[in-house]
Amino acid sequence: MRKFVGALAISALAAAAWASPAAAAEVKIGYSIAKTGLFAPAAPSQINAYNLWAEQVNARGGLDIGGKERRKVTLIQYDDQSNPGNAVKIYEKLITQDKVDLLLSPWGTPHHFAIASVLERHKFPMIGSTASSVQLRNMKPGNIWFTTAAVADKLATAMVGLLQSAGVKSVAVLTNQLPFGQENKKFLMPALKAAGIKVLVDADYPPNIKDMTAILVKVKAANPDGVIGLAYPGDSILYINKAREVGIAAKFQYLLVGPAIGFFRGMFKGAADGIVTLGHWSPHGDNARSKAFYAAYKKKFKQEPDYLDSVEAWVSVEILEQAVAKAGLDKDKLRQAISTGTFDTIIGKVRFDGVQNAVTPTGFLQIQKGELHVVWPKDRQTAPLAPKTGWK
Amino acid sequence: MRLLTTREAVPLLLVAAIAAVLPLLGSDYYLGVGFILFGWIALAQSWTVVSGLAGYISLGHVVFAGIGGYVLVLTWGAVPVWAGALLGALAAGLFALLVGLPVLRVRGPYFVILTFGLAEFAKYVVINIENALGRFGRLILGGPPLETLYWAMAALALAGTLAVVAIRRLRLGAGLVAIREDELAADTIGVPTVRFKLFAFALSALLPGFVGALFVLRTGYFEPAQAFDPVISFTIVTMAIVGGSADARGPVFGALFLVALSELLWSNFPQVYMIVLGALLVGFVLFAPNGVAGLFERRRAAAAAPAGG
Amino acid sequence: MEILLSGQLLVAALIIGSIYGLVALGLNLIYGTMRLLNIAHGDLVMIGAYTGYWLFTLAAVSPVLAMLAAGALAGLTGAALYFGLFRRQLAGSQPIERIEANSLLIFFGISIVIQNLTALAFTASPRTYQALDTLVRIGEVSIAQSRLVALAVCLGLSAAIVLFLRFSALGLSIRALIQHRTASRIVGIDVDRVQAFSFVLGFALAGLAGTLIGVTEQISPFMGFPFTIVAFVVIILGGLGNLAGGIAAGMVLGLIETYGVALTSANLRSVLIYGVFILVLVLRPEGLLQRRRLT
Amino acid sequence: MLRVERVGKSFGGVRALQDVSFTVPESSIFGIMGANGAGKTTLFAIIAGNLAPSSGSVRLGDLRLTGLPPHRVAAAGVARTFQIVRPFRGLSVQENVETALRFGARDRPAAAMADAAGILDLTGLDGVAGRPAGALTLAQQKRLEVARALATGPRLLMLDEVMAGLTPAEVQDTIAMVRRIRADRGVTVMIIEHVMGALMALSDHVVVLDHGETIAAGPPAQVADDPAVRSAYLGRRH
Repeated sequence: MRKFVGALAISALAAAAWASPAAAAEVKIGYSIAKTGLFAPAAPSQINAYNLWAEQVNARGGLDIGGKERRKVTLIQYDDQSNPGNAVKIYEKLITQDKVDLLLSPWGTPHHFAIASVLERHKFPMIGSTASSVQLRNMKPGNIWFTTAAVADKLATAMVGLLQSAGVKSVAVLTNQLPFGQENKKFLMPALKAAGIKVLVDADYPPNIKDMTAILVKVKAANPDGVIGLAYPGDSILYINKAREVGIAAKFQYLLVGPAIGFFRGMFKGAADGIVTLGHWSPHGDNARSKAFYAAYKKKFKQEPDYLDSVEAWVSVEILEQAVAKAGLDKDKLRQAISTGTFDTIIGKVRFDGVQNAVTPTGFLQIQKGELHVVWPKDRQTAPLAPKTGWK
Repeated sequence: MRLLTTREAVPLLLVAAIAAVLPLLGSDYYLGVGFILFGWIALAQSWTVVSGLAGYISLGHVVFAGIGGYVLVLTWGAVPVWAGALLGALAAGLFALLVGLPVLRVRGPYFVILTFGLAEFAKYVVINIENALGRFGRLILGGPPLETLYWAMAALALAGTLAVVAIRRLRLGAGLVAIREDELAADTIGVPTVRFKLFAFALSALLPGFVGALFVLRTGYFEPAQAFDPVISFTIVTMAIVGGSADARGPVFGALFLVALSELLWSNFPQVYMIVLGALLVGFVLFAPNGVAGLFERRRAAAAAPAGG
Repeated sequence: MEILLSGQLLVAALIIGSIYGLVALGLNLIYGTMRLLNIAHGDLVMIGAYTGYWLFTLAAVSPVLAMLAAGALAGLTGAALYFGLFRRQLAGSQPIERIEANSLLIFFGISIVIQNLTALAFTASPRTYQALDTLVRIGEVSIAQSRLVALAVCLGLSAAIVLFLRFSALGLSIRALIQHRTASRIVGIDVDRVQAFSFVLGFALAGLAGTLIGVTEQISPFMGFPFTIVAFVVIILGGLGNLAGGIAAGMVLGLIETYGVALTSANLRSVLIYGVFILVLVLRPEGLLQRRRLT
Repeated sequence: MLRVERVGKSFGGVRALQDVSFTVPESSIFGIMGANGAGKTTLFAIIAGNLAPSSGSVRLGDLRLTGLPPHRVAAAGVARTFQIVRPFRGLSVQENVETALRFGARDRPAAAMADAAGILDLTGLDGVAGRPAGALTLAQQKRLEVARALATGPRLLMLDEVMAGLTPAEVQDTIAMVRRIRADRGVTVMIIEHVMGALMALSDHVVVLDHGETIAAGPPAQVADDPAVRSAYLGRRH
């Protein structure tokens, strides 16, 4: 028994040692992320963005603290094993044990929701990134903000606009059972009905689906103008493989999450051309911050950023940096600065209304000749929408 | 008989002492660690009732925690929080009673994989129910504060430990151990095996139902794939095997050991933590099937036995 | 419903079924001869998938060749585990129930170790690669070359193994061991050799099947477990230790899954598979425990 | 006290017992003879409730045992030992006995419930009380079977080949032990034994089974002279 108490004591000591101020001058910034478990595959896009940012800030001489001084930043990262319960524990640890100066967001909607109460309890402001749900509007504003422009209800409206502009009269809707897919469907179906777009096939499938042939055979038989796949990365890949095999010929084919990740286009070469996906950022616009981010990311990681997750994460640190430059590290001033400020980011100006991004419109990207272009909304287009023509 | 033997007093005092000391450290972090620790102790003690004493090794104990959590979110807003948690515990116990009769007829390794399959089955059923209801992850805002949850969980850990201590003294405990050793022989000397097994199974589901509800209150979020995560079942088994599952000491030792290990390792070396966990399971099954508690016993026995005796 | 008449669907069902059959065959072989419940079986599938991925990505080796390497690698892992851990267990005087229950826990630990070692080495990021992706048309059915290869290899290999067990001397020893464990020792079968062979062959089959699976599916350190479960369902359906029955059961499960999903919803796939799993275990425990009851 | 009435049992198509009837008198030692596969152990299993008969019934006094689960039969005061020993291996000898003391026959005086020492003494296991049951010799494990059965406080004790595999000296000890069990505790004993001499010496009554049927019944001396027994049983065996 003494051994165990000893082990516990050692672990406490180790935690304390970790937390001890190694370099008092550095700004400690903590976050938790899914390095293992269900969401682990998604996390690198976000971690890369954070690391790139820290490196750039330090190269600039450090983080500008309220215009008074520049201090180097150091990132403290923990693995939450894809478990929101662990994220709660980690943010408590970051705040109370590690005594970090700033927090970055974890990956995923559940994790954002889970830590909201910790932020509230300690009055610690944090800018969210990779989270999206209509439920986020139920959150108490003040210590958490969401950069996303892809909340399901707005997304549904935008999707109908895109479909109508493309002349799509009938669709097949294929939905992954995971929360984001389901929530999208919930708002999309009535919007489609209201717009008079016929739903010829409506099929749900589980996250661990192995073979889509049965669903796609039905889609092929129904021959809709468009296929709306409310999919995640794994099933997006499966969709391309199987749709190509079955020979789905719809001129509009959409996959919710996946095609915006760098490796996706690489692995399919021409076959993925014409696929539409969720996203409101592309390096092809004339935003200088954007181009710089894209180039630096590609140089450091030898791959493209994820047009969704890397971008959201990057936007969150851009906002944080600007808010700290204005307000310093004091939590109350920082909260005030974030709530009221307008920030320059790679997705343009961002301002918050309550917990939400009040500016950025919902957008869509399309793979064209292996590159991702913004095709919606029209005023932000980097290329017009083109019909999908075959699988090459 | 003494009021409490050493092997009964040690786990009880240990749980009580830790519960009393952690809040003195004055940090949410320690309360959070304590909350998790007590959660594991309560789960592992419950597991011990059916798997340690009766020898029906359950690899699906997360199902009870999942049900408890699910009932809590279903009743959220409709009944007071603690009533919801209590209902969660009762629902888990009821579920165990319902499935127990057919499931407990299956023995040995088949029971092990069956419980695993049952938990996964329940998970997918809940996922489909949630989908049909149009719910995709439920947000629970405004639950009790961490201190309250901490004390509630500490009480569950103590209750679980006390339950195992008490059951071992009762006729029920003797009967369950007899079932573990030889079910046919147990039946023949008069142990009502079916009734005892069922009772133990239901009993071992109650606390996990409560723990599951508290887990959900702590994260403020319910999502079936998380609430029914099989890794939880696996961790319970590893804790009980590492600590020893013959009496109430094992789960406390096992949970303490693994929580300490995880605080040391997982946040920085998560894969290493899991590798150590897997290796520990293999090592203990092969070389120390009675766990750490068993190792103590063995050393004491060796010291007491005269040479050559 | 005319969709049920689709040739595309039938071929998909056969491909899945044949893969399930081959994966389950390895598990069944190890259970049948040694009563070891290898819950890490799916992780060998994962190792095979990674082998195929790396050989293709780094050296442009075709999956058809890579699967042999994967089989060898998985087989070596099997040999290491057999001689390192299990041989002693099996030789001891423990009752068979003990060995069964312990083996389950030991393999569970091994599974966790393998998964996380892989995650440590290759990160948890899923990987995919496009090999043998030319589309082949057979009548109205269009199918990727890789899946056609998978079908042919799985069926061919399964058949070969059944023939091997029926007609070769070693195969006959394996069958004898499956049917009468204690008796085969007495009639002079080198039990240790047969066990080692079965263990290695079981692992090798999983690795080999893994390469075939990796061509068409996402590869990740945690991809294996669902295959373990499916393999359990298959061997329980087909009869524990009944190798030919297992191959047939793999096909049946492939059909149930594909047509079940086509008729209802893909959402119900897991409910369907676990439902079958539970029902078979609960309704026929006497069938499963038959061998033990006879003693 | 025990009445077996026209009991039959078949497994699949194979008849293990057919139309077996007899009555065991109170406080007797009742022997059951028969070759391997004659159905003796099956008969015990049916009386103890481990197996359900295909036909017929078993009564203990006024109580119909047939259809009761084993623990209810034990509660009624019937205990059995297993031919292939089934001790609680992980428990000590003492714990084996104590466990049985807490279960078994329902109507027992409170004093009997604390009689572990007496039982261990009677069965000659007092020297190994602390040892794990799995570590005993076969002879000791056979005695433990008897001790555990006795600890359930039975009115009827069924002993299944407790002397098989023992040395002649051990057999003599066991015979003495069985006699003492009846004398000290007033327990009725049914005994299956291959050791012919021992069975004949012990029993007040004997039933001989052959292929599941009763071929002879009566006092040992009379049965031993029965020509059917000689040809069917002894003739075949020797």
